[in-house]
Amino acid sequence: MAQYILKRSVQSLILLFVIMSAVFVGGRQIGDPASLMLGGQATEEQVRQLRRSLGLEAPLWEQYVGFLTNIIRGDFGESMRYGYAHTMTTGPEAQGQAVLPLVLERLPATLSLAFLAILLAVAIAVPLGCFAAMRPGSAIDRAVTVVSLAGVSLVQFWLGLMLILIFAVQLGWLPTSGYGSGGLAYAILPALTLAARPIGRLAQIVRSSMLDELSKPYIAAARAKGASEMRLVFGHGLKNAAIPIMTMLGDELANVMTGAIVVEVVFGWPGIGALVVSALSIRDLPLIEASIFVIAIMVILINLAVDLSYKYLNPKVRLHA
Amino acid sequence: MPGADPQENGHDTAAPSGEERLERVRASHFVAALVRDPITLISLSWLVLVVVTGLGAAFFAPYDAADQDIARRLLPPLTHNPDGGFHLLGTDQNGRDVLSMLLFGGRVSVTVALLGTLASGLLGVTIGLLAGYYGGRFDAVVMRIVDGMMSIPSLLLALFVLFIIGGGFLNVVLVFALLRWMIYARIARAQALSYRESAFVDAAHAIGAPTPRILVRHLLPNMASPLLVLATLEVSYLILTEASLSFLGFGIQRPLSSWGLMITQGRDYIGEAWWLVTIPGLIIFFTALGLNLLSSWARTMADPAQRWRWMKNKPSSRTADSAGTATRSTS
Amino acid sequence: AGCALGGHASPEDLGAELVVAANMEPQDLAAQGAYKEVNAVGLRNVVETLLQISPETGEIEGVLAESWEVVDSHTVRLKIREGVTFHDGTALDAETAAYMTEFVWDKDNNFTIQEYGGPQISARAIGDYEMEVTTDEPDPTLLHRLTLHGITSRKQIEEDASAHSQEPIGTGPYRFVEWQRGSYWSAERWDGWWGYEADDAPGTTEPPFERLRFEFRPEEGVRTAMAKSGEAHIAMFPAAADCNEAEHVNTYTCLAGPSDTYLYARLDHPSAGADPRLGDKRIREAFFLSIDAQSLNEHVIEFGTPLQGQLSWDGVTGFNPELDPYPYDPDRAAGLLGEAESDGVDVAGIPLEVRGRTGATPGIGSIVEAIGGMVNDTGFNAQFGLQEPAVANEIINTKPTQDRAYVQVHVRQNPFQDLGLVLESNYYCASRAVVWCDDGFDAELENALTLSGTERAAAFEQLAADIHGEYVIYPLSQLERSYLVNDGIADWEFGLGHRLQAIYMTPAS
Amino acid sequence: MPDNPMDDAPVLRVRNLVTEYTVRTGAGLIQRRKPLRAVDDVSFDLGRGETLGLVGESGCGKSSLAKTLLRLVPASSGSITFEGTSLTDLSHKRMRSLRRDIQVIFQDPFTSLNPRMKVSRIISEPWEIFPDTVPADRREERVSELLHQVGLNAGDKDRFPHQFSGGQRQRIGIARALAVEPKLIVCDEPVSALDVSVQAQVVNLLQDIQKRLGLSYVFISHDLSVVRHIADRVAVMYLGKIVEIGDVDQVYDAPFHPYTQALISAVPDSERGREESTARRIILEGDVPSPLDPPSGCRFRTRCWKAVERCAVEQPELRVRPRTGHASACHFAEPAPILKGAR
Amino acid sequence: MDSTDTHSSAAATGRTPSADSASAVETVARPKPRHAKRNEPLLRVDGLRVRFQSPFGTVNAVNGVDLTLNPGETLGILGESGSGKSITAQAIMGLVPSPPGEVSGNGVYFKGQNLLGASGRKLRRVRGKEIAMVFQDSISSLNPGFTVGRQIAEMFRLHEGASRRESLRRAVEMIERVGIPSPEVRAGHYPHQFSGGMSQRIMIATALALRPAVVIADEPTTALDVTVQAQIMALLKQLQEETGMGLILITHDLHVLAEVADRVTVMYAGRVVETGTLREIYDRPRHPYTAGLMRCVPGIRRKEGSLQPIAGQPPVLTHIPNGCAFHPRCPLRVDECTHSVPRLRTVSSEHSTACIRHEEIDNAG
Ligand SMILES: Nc1ncnc2c1ncn2[C@@H]1O[C@H](COP(=O)(O)OP(=O)(O)OP(=O)(O)O)[C@@H](O)[C@H]1O
Ligand SMILES: Nc1ncnc2c1ncn2[C@@H]1O[C@H](COP(=O)(O)OP(=O)(O)OP(=O)(O)O)[C@@H](O)[C@H]1O
Ligand SMILES: [Mg+2]
Ligand SMILES: [Mg+2]
Ligand code: NI
Repeated sequence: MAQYILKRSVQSLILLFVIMSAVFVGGRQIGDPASLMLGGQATEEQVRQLRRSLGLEAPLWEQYVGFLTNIIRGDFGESMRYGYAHTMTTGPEAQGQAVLPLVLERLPATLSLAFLAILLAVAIAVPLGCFAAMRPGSAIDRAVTVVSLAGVSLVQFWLGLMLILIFAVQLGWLPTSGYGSGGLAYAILPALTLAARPIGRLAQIVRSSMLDELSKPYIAAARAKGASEMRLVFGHGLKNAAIPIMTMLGDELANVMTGAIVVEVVFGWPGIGALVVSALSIRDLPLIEASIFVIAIMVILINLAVDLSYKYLNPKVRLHA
Repeated sequence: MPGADPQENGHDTAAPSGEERLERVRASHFVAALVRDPITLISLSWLVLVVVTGLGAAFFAPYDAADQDIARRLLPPLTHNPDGGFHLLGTDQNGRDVLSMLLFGGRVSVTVALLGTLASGLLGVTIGLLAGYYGGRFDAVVMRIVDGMMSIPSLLLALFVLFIIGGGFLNVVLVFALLRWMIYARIARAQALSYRESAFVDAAHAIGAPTPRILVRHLLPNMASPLLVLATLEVSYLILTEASLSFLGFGIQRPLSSWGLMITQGRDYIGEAWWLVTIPGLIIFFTALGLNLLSSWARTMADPAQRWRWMKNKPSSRTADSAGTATRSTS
Repeated sequence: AGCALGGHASPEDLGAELVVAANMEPQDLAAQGAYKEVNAVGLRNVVETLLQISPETGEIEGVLAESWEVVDSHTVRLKIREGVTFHDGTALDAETAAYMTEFVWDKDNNFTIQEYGGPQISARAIGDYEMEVTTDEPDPTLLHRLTLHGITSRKQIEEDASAHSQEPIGTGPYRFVEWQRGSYWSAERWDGWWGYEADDAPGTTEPPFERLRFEFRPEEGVRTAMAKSGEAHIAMFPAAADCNEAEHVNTYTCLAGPSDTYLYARLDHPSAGADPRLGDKRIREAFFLSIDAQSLNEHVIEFGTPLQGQLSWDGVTGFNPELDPYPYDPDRAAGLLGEAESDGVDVAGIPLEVRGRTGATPGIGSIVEAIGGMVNDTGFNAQFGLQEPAVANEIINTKPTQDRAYVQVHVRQNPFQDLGLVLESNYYCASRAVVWCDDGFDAELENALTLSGTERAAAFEQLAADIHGEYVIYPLSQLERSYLVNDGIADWEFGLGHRLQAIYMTPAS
Repeated sequence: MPDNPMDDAPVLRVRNLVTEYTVRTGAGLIQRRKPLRAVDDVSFDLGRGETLGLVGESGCGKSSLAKTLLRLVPASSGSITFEGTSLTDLSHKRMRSLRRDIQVIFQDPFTSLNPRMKVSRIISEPWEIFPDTVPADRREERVSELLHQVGLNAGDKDRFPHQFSGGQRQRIGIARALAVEPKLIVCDEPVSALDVSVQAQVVNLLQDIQKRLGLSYVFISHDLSVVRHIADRVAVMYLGKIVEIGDVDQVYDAPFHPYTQALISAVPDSERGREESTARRIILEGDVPSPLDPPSGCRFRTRCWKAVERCAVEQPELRVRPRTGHASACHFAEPAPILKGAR
Repeated sequence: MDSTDTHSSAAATGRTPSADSASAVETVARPKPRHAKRNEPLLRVDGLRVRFQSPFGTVNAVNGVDLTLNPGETLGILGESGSGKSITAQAIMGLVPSPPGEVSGNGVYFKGQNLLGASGRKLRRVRGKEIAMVFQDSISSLNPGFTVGRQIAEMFRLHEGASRRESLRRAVEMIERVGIPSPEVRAGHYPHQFSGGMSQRIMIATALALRPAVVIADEPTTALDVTVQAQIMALLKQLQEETGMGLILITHDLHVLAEVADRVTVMYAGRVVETGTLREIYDRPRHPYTAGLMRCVPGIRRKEGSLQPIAGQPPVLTHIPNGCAFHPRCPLRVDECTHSVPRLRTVSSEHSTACIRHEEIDNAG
């Protein structure tokens, strides 16, 4: 087990390394960070000085090595947006804001939204899918199919706007947007927007994998033992059907983390997604790099968790060394 | 044993009557299924409509979509403009005819998605096919890459790449190809892997068929239907993704238009001109839903066990438990 | 108040907290940020300036400076108000005021405030509560420049400089509480404010709300929704239709008023390095003739007054009443282009791009597209659309090259009501964002900038007239800004500066 | 009755053939590679016109042996000589043309035909690959001939495999194999998936074709009765090894190897009285060990009632009895007439 | 996949359960009062029909099947693939999926009670407890997600409401009883850790857990090798002797039936074509289909000169020929065969057949 985690961690580190290398290469293509950082007013001399202090004058490979070692130290440099007013203060306090804390500060908002969305999706989609699978071809089944397909056919930001107009403005049931004081009411609409797609995909997967399971001989055997339909579905089928469901959940959780980019912008939710968008719009490279890094790590951790859940769900996959 | 067997081979008389009839059912049952399944029929009709009007946008559109006239901006649907022209779906913030924009924008949205699907599909299928068939180191490396890329959320990756190379039609297609090939590669590989072991491929080897022939003539046709089902899904996904990218400013750029761009730009007028956001949003929704329904239907039809369910008009709600309550006939 | 779930506000709650739906998140809340409300929304509630332009009268008045005296063209002396303390308890004296003034204007610090240019400022205390500000060159706008920046705690800068841009410690009626990144920043009423005692304090002596909260909502529709649902008392920059709709609603109204911000289109000119074909006057004139500023203002620029052929309006030093607006004549434009084409100019080959910058201006996308459409209608072949701020900024801040024919639809502020800065940033050869460049013009401009009073006005008027016929900058509109405002606020003075200051708001009783 | 092989030179000569797969163990996540010997040191000869039956329990390596003979999987060591040509070290190119001589019929008639090809394409595909075999203008005719030969109609050639029943599909498979006029056909359980009433049709067809064309068969089946019926000689495999080989009647009537004895005794037999069959039955304990980890010494010793210590140490040789050519690999081989003593 | 230890431990120990363990089970299992009516067989199926709706038409899987099973008896059902054997068994237990299946008929009487049309709850009480089933594909008939012990224990929990520990303990006993060594350990294993033969033993243990009156074994050995098949058949027979249950054994292998069945019913295209005692059917088949089967299946004893196949193919169930379903393949066909479905007619007291020309069949077979 420990060895498995170790092995997976090494794989993940390699993946992270590749991603960050790509980010490095990509990042060098977008122009001179120094003059971007300094804006229109700076003099040539100031630009040169900043380039030197950012290490941009060094040969590329040296920059690359420096970039990676800085990552290892958790140092992604300073934001060009936050604390921008301070970049050029001479003297020892001449620091902008380190970006990693800026990103990490946003993490709870994004994570809570993502998990809430997934929770919502599971709570809605699993029963839907199961009931559809119990009566294939029935009206319920067709309704579930259409509804779940509708869930994956929506433009996210459009849905968000519509939900605001309906539930916040017209009906006045929920706040339009914002983080509130972290109150649940504020999270419902964004989480719902975010959950639409996972609900759809999950319901379909649950339905088809449950249908698969229900047609397997062991279900017939359990029925022959005298088990009730509910027991067949929730007692026997669900655990086996859960393997594809888990895979897809991990997948969706990762997607939800990025779907948050759009949703957070619409709802003014202070997560990493909104941060990425503003960082992109002002080309705040260090902030972008750190955000990608943090999201990548989150996704990798999620995938690892999903893999570990196999062990519990699928006795055939043994994780012994 | 009586000398004369009734038939030398059973095929001639007994089986064919049944079989031949079976055949006739099969040939027509897709059509029949379609006709009997209104939802899918409507989806299909809608998609045909979208594609036809999109391709023939220049012919169908009542106005030139690029034709602006700020004096007649934000006219609601079903109104006439001062010159007497009629706007079925109203005009936008720059006085362009929304219907015409939808047609031209639809062409762009659908083409981007189709090209993206085609490009990623070709790339992915080729790689997946080779990996699955040859296996070994190549396969291992490819699958590592696929796993790696799959675990990077695609929208983020798309944003980053477009951030570097800039938005626009071709770049978006390029990004789609780069981002989605793994999906096809996975399926193609799995399929190739299973067919590689199958007896008919062995048989093809046994008659001396060279590998390229086996890949193209034997494997590919058999992989077609799951890949097509997937591609249909992907088209809908890419239409939606394009909309999200446009929303974030990295999608299609003016003067081209796309449905996503229309919502994106129209959303600032949501209070005064609901139609600018609602209509393209619904159009995307229906198109994506249509594609999804079609793909779901195709998948169902490809699975003989499920096929009949969709064809029945009267779904029964009985479960296995109540099977016993079926009618009891007296003889 | 009735709804348990949402944070719904209503007039009754208003005494407690003012919620503002702002259109963007500040980049920083540093003292220097006090100059631009759009980037550091609400900051002036916490941080005060030495001087300010009164929202009520439009005149310069004292805030932390009780009085001032212009000694000469280089020097101003200010009497700092006594008994003012910062939110951290330290006292304000001339020493601190001088230190902060130098800190903000220090060229090495390269704060964004430098976009107001001008000669280097230095400041020193000449008594406990008396300071002297000098510039190394004559600067008639010096007093105006002193209205831009805030004075914050020196102690904070000395202890933790980076905190100063995140958690401002000022002297204002509200004390900074927290800045929830990506979401809001908030402040609470501070009982130690000097204004309670001073009868010459700006605005009311009674800050009307317990707390202030500035929620960041880049989506216009969401801001409006917040006003409608009562979640926000003030929603910034709604669309025109939402503003009109407010007349029929009795929970909020729409307040709108002119600002010191103007919208214009700037064309690249070969004199600054751009595509030589743009040097052909016919082409430039044709471009100008293609634009129907009148109907743009009427239909597309939802809140704006057309500008009279120059980047200023009545009241700005240097406004030239003689100048006519550029006419709209697409036929002539087409004719000119045809002429140029028959002379061998490849009009369609000019890589013309009409761009706007996302974010700042409501309806900018529509405006840019409308202009793009208009010029293309007369025979140009322009690409048009929006760009991210960083991209757009980088383009206009770099000198054009020969393959560039870039038109930016841009907004600027003119807080001094003085044409000098406008002329300097657009037409002065050494300026980064220069569009047009001429040595003779430079010399005259340099001279004019040192002048003051009517001389200055006359010189600027002349320069404005000179540039008028060059067809480089098309002035489009003096923008208005508008707000959906909860009925709980009876009155609000925002002047041209449009600052969201609680002390200028009067709650309904 | 098939005639005895007239030619002394064997068509196929297999010597010390070994086939190893590399398998990954520890399903899914952590995997390690291990060699799996599916065919272990197998030797036999096959004469012209002769049928060699190959029997054994599931997983004992019958199909692997067949695939190795067809070079669908590479041999790890040993040699396969077909009419004097060594197949094991033939270039891919040469092998491809030689493939025409050795054909194959598979067990599952539902997967061995490409579902997307019409019958005529399936049968004529080899001619597309080797255009000189049958000229283009004769192909149509030849397809009809072949279909007729296997008892189908010429009219069937434009149909797809799924339109046929199992027995008919198997006939198509046979027609495909015959299309290249092979000298040897490897039949891997050709009748196992068929209905019992149809099974006999196919068996008869195979015998019929052999008689007419003088083919040799390697006939794999786990149905001992069918093998007895069709084969001239039979080889019994256990865990990748041939444990007994010899003339069909000799092996069935007087098996030497304990495994063969148990195998034959386990076959239910309707002719025998119930009590008698139960009494004589040798019931083996347990299951076949994993080929990944075969027992030392004699592979069968874990289930053998005769096993002693020696069996765990010493691998028994396949000893050929003089005159009969009947060979078995057991230290304690002695014939036991399992089927004798019936009514 | 399979761990090696499965094999070695299984191979190391004997297959017969020890005498004391068998008696231990005896004391645990409560004796049940059997109130079957006199002359009423344990199980009687009367005119059972099952149809499936499919896009290709109605699949007539079972078309009026009559069966009887007496206590302690073994009834063999013989038929080719698709002849409706499994569906018949499923219909008896009320397990035919509906839709698409539709079950009808005069009744399925278990100890006098009609199960056809009984409520789901009533059926569930019978299933497993009174009538148990052993399936062909034993590995996939076990839930891969739970230990086998838990799956056997489920029987006690479902029907007797036994506690988790108690039911598990009894499950271990059952495992021991079907001859699996070290039952405590094996109870904690997952199905994939068992071989085919082992998992079939587990299935048998599950079926017999509550000492049902009837066990239906649907091709219990088809998927197994002959040597393992022999083990399983021996086990079934032994357990039947111990418990006195009625056994319905479904198979397509007539040799297998010959060794265990008391009576045999032959099915073709969803109908019973012949039924009678084992020796009657095997020695004097009175239906051309049965007779054909006997002739076309080679025996292991000697080399047949040439097999005599039955011509043609079994019918497609959507289009069963009119009249006798076998007539297109029948050498004795006369005109009448194509019109009317022949009913079962008695040949002797223990033998009936559905052929109008049964007297003309020579019984040389
Ligand atoms: N491609 C392969 N890779 C790894 N192992 C394999 C492969 N094919 C077969 N094996 C293993 O080799 C052994 C022999 O398999 P083979 O298919 O030859 O047996 P068989 O005698 O034909 O069995 P059956 O009667 O079930 O067809 C088995 O243990 C099987 O698991
Ligand atoms: N759900 C279903 N829908 C349609 N047809 C079905 C369904 N289930 C079974 N059938 C059909 O019913 C017929 C009888 O099936 P059944 O399983 O009883 O055959 P069997 O005699 O058990 O055959 P085998 O020996 O192959 O197990 C088959 O032709 C089968 O195709
Ligand atoms: Mg095999
Ligand atoms: Mg069956
Ligand atoms: Ni036919």
